[in-house]
Amino acid sequence: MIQVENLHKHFGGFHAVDGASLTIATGSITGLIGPNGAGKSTLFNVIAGIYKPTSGRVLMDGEDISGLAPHELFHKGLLRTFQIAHEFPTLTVRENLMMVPAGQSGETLWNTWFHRGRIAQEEAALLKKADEVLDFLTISHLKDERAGNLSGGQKKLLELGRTMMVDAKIVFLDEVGAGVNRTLLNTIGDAIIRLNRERGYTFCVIEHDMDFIGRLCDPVIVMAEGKVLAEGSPATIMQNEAVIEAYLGRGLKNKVKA
Amino acid sequence: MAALIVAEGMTSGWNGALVILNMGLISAIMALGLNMQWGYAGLFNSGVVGFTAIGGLAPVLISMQPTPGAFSAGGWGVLLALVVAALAIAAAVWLNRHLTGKAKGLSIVAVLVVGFFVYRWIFDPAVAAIQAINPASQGYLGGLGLPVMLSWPVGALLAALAAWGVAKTALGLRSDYLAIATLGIGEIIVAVLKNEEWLDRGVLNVTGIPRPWPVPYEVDLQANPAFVQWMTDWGISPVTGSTVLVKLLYTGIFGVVLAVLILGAQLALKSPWGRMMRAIRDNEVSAAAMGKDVTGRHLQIFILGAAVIGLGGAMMITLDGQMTPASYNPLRYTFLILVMVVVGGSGNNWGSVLGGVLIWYVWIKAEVWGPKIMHTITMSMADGPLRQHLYDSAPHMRVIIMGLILLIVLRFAPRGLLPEK
Amino acid sequence: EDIKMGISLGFTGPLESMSPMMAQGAELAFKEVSDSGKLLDGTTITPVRGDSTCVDAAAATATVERLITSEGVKGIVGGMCSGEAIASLTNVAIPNGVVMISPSATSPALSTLDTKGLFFRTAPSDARQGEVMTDIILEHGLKSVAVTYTNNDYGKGLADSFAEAFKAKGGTVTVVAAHEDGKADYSAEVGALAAAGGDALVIAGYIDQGGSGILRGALDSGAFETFVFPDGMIGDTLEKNFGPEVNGSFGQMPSSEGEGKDKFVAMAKEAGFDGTAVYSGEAYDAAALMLLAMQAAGSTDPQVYKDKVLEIANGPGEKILPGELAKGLDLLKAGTAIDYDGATSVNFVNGRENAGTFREIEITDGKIETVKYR
Amino acid sequence: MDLLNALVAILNYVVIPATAYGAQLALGALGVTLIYGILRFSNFAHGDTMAFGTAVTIIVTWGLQAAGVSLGPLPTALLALPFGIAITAALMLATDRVIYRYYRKVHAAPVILVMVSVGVMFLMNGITRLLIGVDEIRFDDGARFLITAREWRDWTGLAEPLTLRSTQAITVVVAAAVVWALFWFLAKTRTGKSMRAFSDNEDLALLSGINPNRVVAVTWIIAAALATTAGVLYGLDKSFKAFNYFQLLLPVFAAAIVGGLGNPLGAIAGGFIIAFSEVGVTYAWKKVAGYLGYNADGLLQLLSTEYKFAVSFVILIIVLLFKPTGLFRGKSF
Amino acid sequence: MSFLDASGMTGGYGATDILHDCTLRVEKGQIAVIVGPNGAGKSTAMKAVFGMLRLRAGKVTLDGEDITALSPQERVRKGMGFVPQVNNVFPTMTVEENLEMGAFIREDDFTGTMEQVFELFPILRDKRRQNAGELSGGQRQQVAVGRALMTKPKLLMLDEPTAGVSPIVMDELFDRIIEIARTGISILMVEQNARQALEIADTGYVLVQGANRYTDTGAALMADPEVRRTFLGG
Ligand SMILES: Nc1ncnc2c1ncn2[C@@H]1O[C@H](COP(=O)(O)OP(=O)(O)OP(=O)(O)O)[C@@H](O)[C@H]1O
Ligand SMILES: Nc1ncnc2c1ncn2[C@@H]1O[C@H](COP(=O)(O)OP(=O)(O)OP(=O)(O)O)[C@@H](O)[C@H]1O
Ligand SMILES: CC(C)C[C@H](N)C(=O)O
Ligand SMILES: [Mg+2]
Ligand SMILES: [Mg+2]
Repeated sequence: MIQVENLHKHFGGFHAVDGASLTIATGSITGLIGPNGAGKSTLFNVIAGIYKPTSGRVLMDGEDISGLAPHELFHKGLLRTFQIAHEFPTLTVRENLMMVPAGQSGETLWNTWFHRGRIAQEEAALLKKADEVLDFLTISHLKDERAGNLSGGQKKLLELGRTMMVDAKIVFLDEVGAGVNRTLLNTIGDAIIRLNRERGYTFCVIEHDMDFIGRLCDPVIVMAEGKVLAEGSPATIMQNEAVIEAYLGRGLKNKVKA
Repeated sequence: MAALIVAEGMTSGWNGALVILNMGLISAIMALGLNMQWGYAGLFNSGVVGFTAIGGLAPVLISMQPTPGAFSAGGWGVLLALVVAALAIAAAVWLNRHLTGKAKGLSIVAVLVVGFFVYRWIFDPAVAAIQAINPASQGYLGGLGLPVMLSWPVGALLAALAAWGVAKTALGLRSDYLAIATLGIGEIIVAVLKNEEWLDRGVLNVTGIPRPWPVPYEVDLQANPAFVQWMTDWGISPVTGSTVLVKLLYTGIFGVVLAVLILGAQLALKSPWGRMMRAIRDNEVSAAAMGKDVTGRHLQIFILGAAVIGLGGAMMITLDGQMTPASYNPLRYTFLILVMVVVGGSGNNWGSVLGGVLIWYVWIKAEVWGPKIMHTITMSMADGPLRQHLYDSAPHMRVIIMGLILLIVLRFAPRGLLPEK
Repeated sequence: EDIKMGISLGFTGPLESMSPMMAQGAELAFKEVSDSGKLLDGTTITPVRGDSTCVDAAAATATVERLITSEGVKGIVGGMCSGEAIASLTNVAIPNGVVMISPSATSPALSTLDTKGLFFRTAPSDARQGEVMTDIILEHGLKSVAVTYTNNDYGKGLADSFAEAFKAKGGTVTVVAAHEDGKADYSAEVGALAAAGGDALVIAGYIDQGGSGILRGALDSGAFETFVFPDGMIGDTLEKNFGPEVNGSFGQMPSSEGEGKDKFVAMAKEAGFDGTAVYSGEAYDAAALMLLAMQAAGSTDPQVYKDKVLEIANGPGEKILPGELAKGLDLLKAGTAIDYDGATSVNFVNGRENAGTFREIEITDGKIETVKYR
Repeated sequence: MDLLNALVAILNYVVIPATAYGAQLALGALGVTLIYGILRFSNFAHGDTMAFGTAVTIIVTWGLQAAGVSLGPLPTALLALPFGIAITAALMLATDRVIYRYYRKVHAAPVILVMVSVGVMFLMNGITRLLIGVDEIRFDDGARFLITAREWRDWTGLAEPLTLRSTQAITVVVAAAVVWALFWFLAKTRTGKSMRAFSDNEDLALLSGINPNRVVAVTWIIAAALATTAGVLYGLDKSFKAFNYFQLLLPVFAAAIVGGLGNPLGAIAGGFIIAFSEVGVTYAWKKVAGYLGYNADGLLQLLSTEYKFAVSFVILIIVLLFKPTGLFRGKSF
Repeated sequence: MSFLDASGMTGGYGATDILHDCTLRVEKGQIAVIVGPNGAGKSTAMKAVFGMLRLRAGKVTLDGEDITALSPQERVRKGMGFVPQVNNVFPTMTVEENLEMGAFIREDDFTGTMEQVFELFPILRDKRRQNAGELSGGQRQQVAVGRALMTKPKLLMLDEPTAGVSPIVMDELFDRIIEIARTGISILMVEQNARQALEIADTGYVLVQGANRYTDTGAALMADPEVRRTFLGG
């Protein structure tokens, strides 16, 4: 699905991503972990077209997509969520979903004036779909709420929901778990798994919660200092000395506090 | 709103009331245009004055009689020069795209400099030739002698073209940078209209712009016995009758145009297009991530808004019957329109209409109220230089009133008199 | 019957210091006639002032619109400055068929404009002033000059016609550059003028406006020592702010000498204002002409009396001077022709404007001194 | 070939005026940049603040002159300046109290604050005119020149005149002093640092025990001081006319943005860049070229003076296209 | 009487209340942890305790003194330190300056305290000259905590200090927090990594819809199956 070849992203002198190469297999839920500052989000931002790579290529199904604009990538079925939720605060939750699908004929001015009928039909269809998604995410009761008033976790759910409005090929999730209540996180986890199974989405997930990674992801890729440090099944990764050194650590030194 | 105008008519004569109403309608159209940019998309355009002015150029170019011999004298030269300029810029842009490193900078500069001198070399003599033709009353290319109504869409088009240029350079910028950039662009457009005599006689003003089709001239009406008879039957003096009738006709035309614009705007706003626009305004980054072509849409709405403003500009010049570039000042044509949008309720088309007429009414009446207010203020004071001074400076109450209105609305009805929903 | 007559002058704006004396001039004539009670068996006149701002054509149009449509004036003395005058004339006066006689709008444009016979002016065209200025300069033995003008049609018109005349008589004009009124800083403009060079600098501007700025800048940077001042620059502001600094500089303005002028000045003194002020006499004549024309036509309807203005102005018949309006009215009533001469020895050329005589002035020890009339 | 005269010509018509003008712009831009950096919005009212400050100073100056006070060769206005600053600062603080403060409380979007500042602009615009009218006012007294054209000619016998107005010299000196003081304040003093902290992260500043109201107040006071000083210097050097100060908005902002909004150093650099290009581009190089032995028949003027202000704007655009955050990296949120 | 006693807090941002009679207490030198679903009002409660939110009812006392009416700055002077959930550093100021700002209210010489902070978070010593904005998530959190410590607080409040922080850094942070507590500083923190947090907590509060649902020792809460299922993710 996605191939990253020797990718570099430099900020001034600083090498945030420093020659990373990795592959995300079609149909997989690939985990991306690594120390803070390893370059995970930056890598995401490069793949998703927010940043232009300093050098290196990104391939999607063999086609070079490096440096394409975000909306172009979207049309290729590449979606992403953000480490900090990016909802549309003044739109209702439902509108947040309905605005997602591309190529709505109601988005060209001409049609808004001369093809009201067609628009009406499409809208009806969208509405139905949106409500399905809301049910799926178990937040139907919020559908007419202004998205701005949701709390952190609910926004994360909404972000996920937006990816369900279109038939995405691959979805990048940046730290869905951060600041999300663990029980809710499990719900999200289930949602991801179902999307992967039922709709065949490919996922790439950044997360620091190893339980979550362990439950969802195979394989897991570990980044450190902008490079790929290790790759493998969760089990093997958790045994990997280098990874433990750089990332996992050995738990609390003083378990019981005197 | 209507009540206001009627009251005005009752108290200080229908002529006056209609004058206010007509200009109010035009203001409403301009406000509508700005609302598209600021209200729908959150683009802060502080160059309204420029788009108004360039729209106002259209009636001159379309409806004035061509100046005999002007074209053969220098018209072609001017056009050629402009083409050269365009080519030079295009070339520069191309180089900017396709070159890198030192070569880039140097070659671009080279192209521009050479282009500039060639341009001046062709341009200057041509202009001199044109302005030599009967400078007292012509000295410019003149127009095409077509019906003035045609110039309205053309005005919109001109403004749209200008907007396109602006957008290409400045739309990338952050909101308040854009504000400054457009502020400058507005000034520049006005400066051009003031100084390029070959185009519109600059500060010499173009007067006697013909009226649109159904609108007659007062004199002809007064000279027309049938009309005089008709009026006297009604017991109205022909002079009053004719002047009022003319203004009413304008009111009608403007009303129709406004109605059409509103309809279009509403349809657009109440549809996925409007939803998308709000989304973009809310959060550009994720709108882009959701596959919306943010820059493209900004370009679209900016041009559209500018076009509407330009249309308003053209209509205004038609109403005035004259083009006087010196009278375009930002306070009146940029910030006043801004006040109209904000007060009316940004994002809401009806808001712009309300704001347009209302604020224009206040702006006009402020001239009268100013002295009154001053009078009441200074009543208690002893006669003296201070009181006199305050009294003389009463006209400035106008701006103060505007400022107060804007601030009060922003504070207590931040979303305007008719909020977005 | 009582009729209203309009006075549309720039009471605010770049020439606000000039307009009061002009208005008083016009009102003097109106009063004189009213008091005589001889106009169309006892018609009295109420003058109505309006502010034409001198620069804002739109504002002027609005003002004249008011004078005509809501005040219903029968004729207007004004506009003051050419641009504004043309605008209000073509947009309001002509459509409504009201006569306008301007005391001071001097742009050549007004000589050729199609005005349906509704417009006249008691001031001469700048085309003429251009020639006069040329002669004066050449007589001072200056061969090359730089010209700057206030960027409106008065300035432009004057500058152009002067440049033309000056070249025709063999002088060289190093540059003709505009300056915008109301800027804070003219160093760039002065720099350009200095670069072009010349024996003297002609400033076709307004003394209460950019004209001062340019003059100040040129003096400070030592770019020029001699200056030439047309009508817009000659006022007490010049003496007050510059005085000795511009000793030896010279200029000219429309103004006439002789019995008529003296009479007017005396009357003005009576009425408590300075009759020698620029365009004040012209205003008196403008007002007088309209009233006399009414008498001749036996009607206050502009459409009717407009045709009489010319014959009143150019004779033949008995000469009428300021203060003799009553006499003039009587004669007209009796059907005898008159030739109104007024304060500015009125004599209209090409059907609408005063041939005009000019007063040549020179600055000596900080004062504006009359050299001679021409 | 006459290098000396050429040099003097350039000095007289380009370097000297541009330097003075640049200093004035720099001060204005500093004010804008400061407000942007710390209160995070582009203050459209700054031009009119300059106008107001100057108007007050002028009135005080008149008072002093009437009272017969004077600084000898120096313009009395300098003596009046502190009063002008004080009153302007007071007005700024009042404005903040009644108007801006609310929007800070509700964390309004920057562009809303810009809109608000437009409202304030209208107000001050009117108030200034009420205060002192619309006419042009010259209020420089004392010695007008350090070097006059005639003296210069007599000394040097050069064909080209050179004049140095005392106001120009004063402008540069005062500006330099003010800038130095400001930088010292921001970099060294605790208040200065707390202001930077506040501009970085308002809420956190709060949590560190920094009193936001104090920071804001200090900001407005400094801004008022800068605006008034800039305005007075500009007025001394040229002349006071309310409307011109509104028009100063463009070059001032151009300067601030070119340098990088929020970056004091940038503001100063920007000021001089704008000033020099404005004067340089519209200067007619004919004479200079002549001295250098090339006699042109044209004026050798790149751009006619009518388009002077366009220069600042064009530079603005160019810089933004290639360096979106300005020459010296400014704040970019 | 507890060192910090915030009892019966009721209030919100606008018309609607977020907090309903919510009570939080911390003993001297102990660690109290708040957990709960998203949108429960945890951050709001913290803000309330710190006086960044107008309370309609309830009172806050610190060390027996009523501070309900005090402004945040004043509370800082009373010895409270707060590390917010998001943007909790001065991005364009160096690490060192960030710490200085932390000590803003201190008139005395604070180099000693800064040394202690560097002892606590050695990475910061290396990065002292670097702008905080250029640090990654975890490093920032350390700067943030360090900043709060500079005021020599008697009570340290942390809102999700480990959000988005790698496991190793998280353990690191928790270790530090324990050490801090040992120096006699009371700690009140919100956590979503509830298990680890409750492990080191003396007291645990479970907040739901702005009200206390469960209150007990960390260990006890961990043991309660109901709590585990609904809030700790099984
Ligand atoms: N815009 C930027 N300018 C300068 N440096 C940056 C920028 N963005 C990121 N960096 C640096 O790049 C490095 C990688 O940042 P990134 O956000 O990718 O880390 P990460 O792997 O996502 O860490 P975390 O798990 O904390 O999110 C960090 O050291 C950060 O300081
Ligand atoms: N500034 C605000 N204005 C209005 N409502 C707000 C604001 N901040 C939060 N809320 C609302 O208050 C409620 C509690 O928010 P709070 O941030 O305290 O939840 P939380 O427990 O911290 O959730 P999380 O674990 O996601 O941080 C939520 O419903 C949220 O929508
Ligand atoms: C009053 C005069 C200076 C007016 C000038 N003659 C003009 O036509 O504009
Ligand atoms: Mg990240
Ligand atoms: Mg929270």
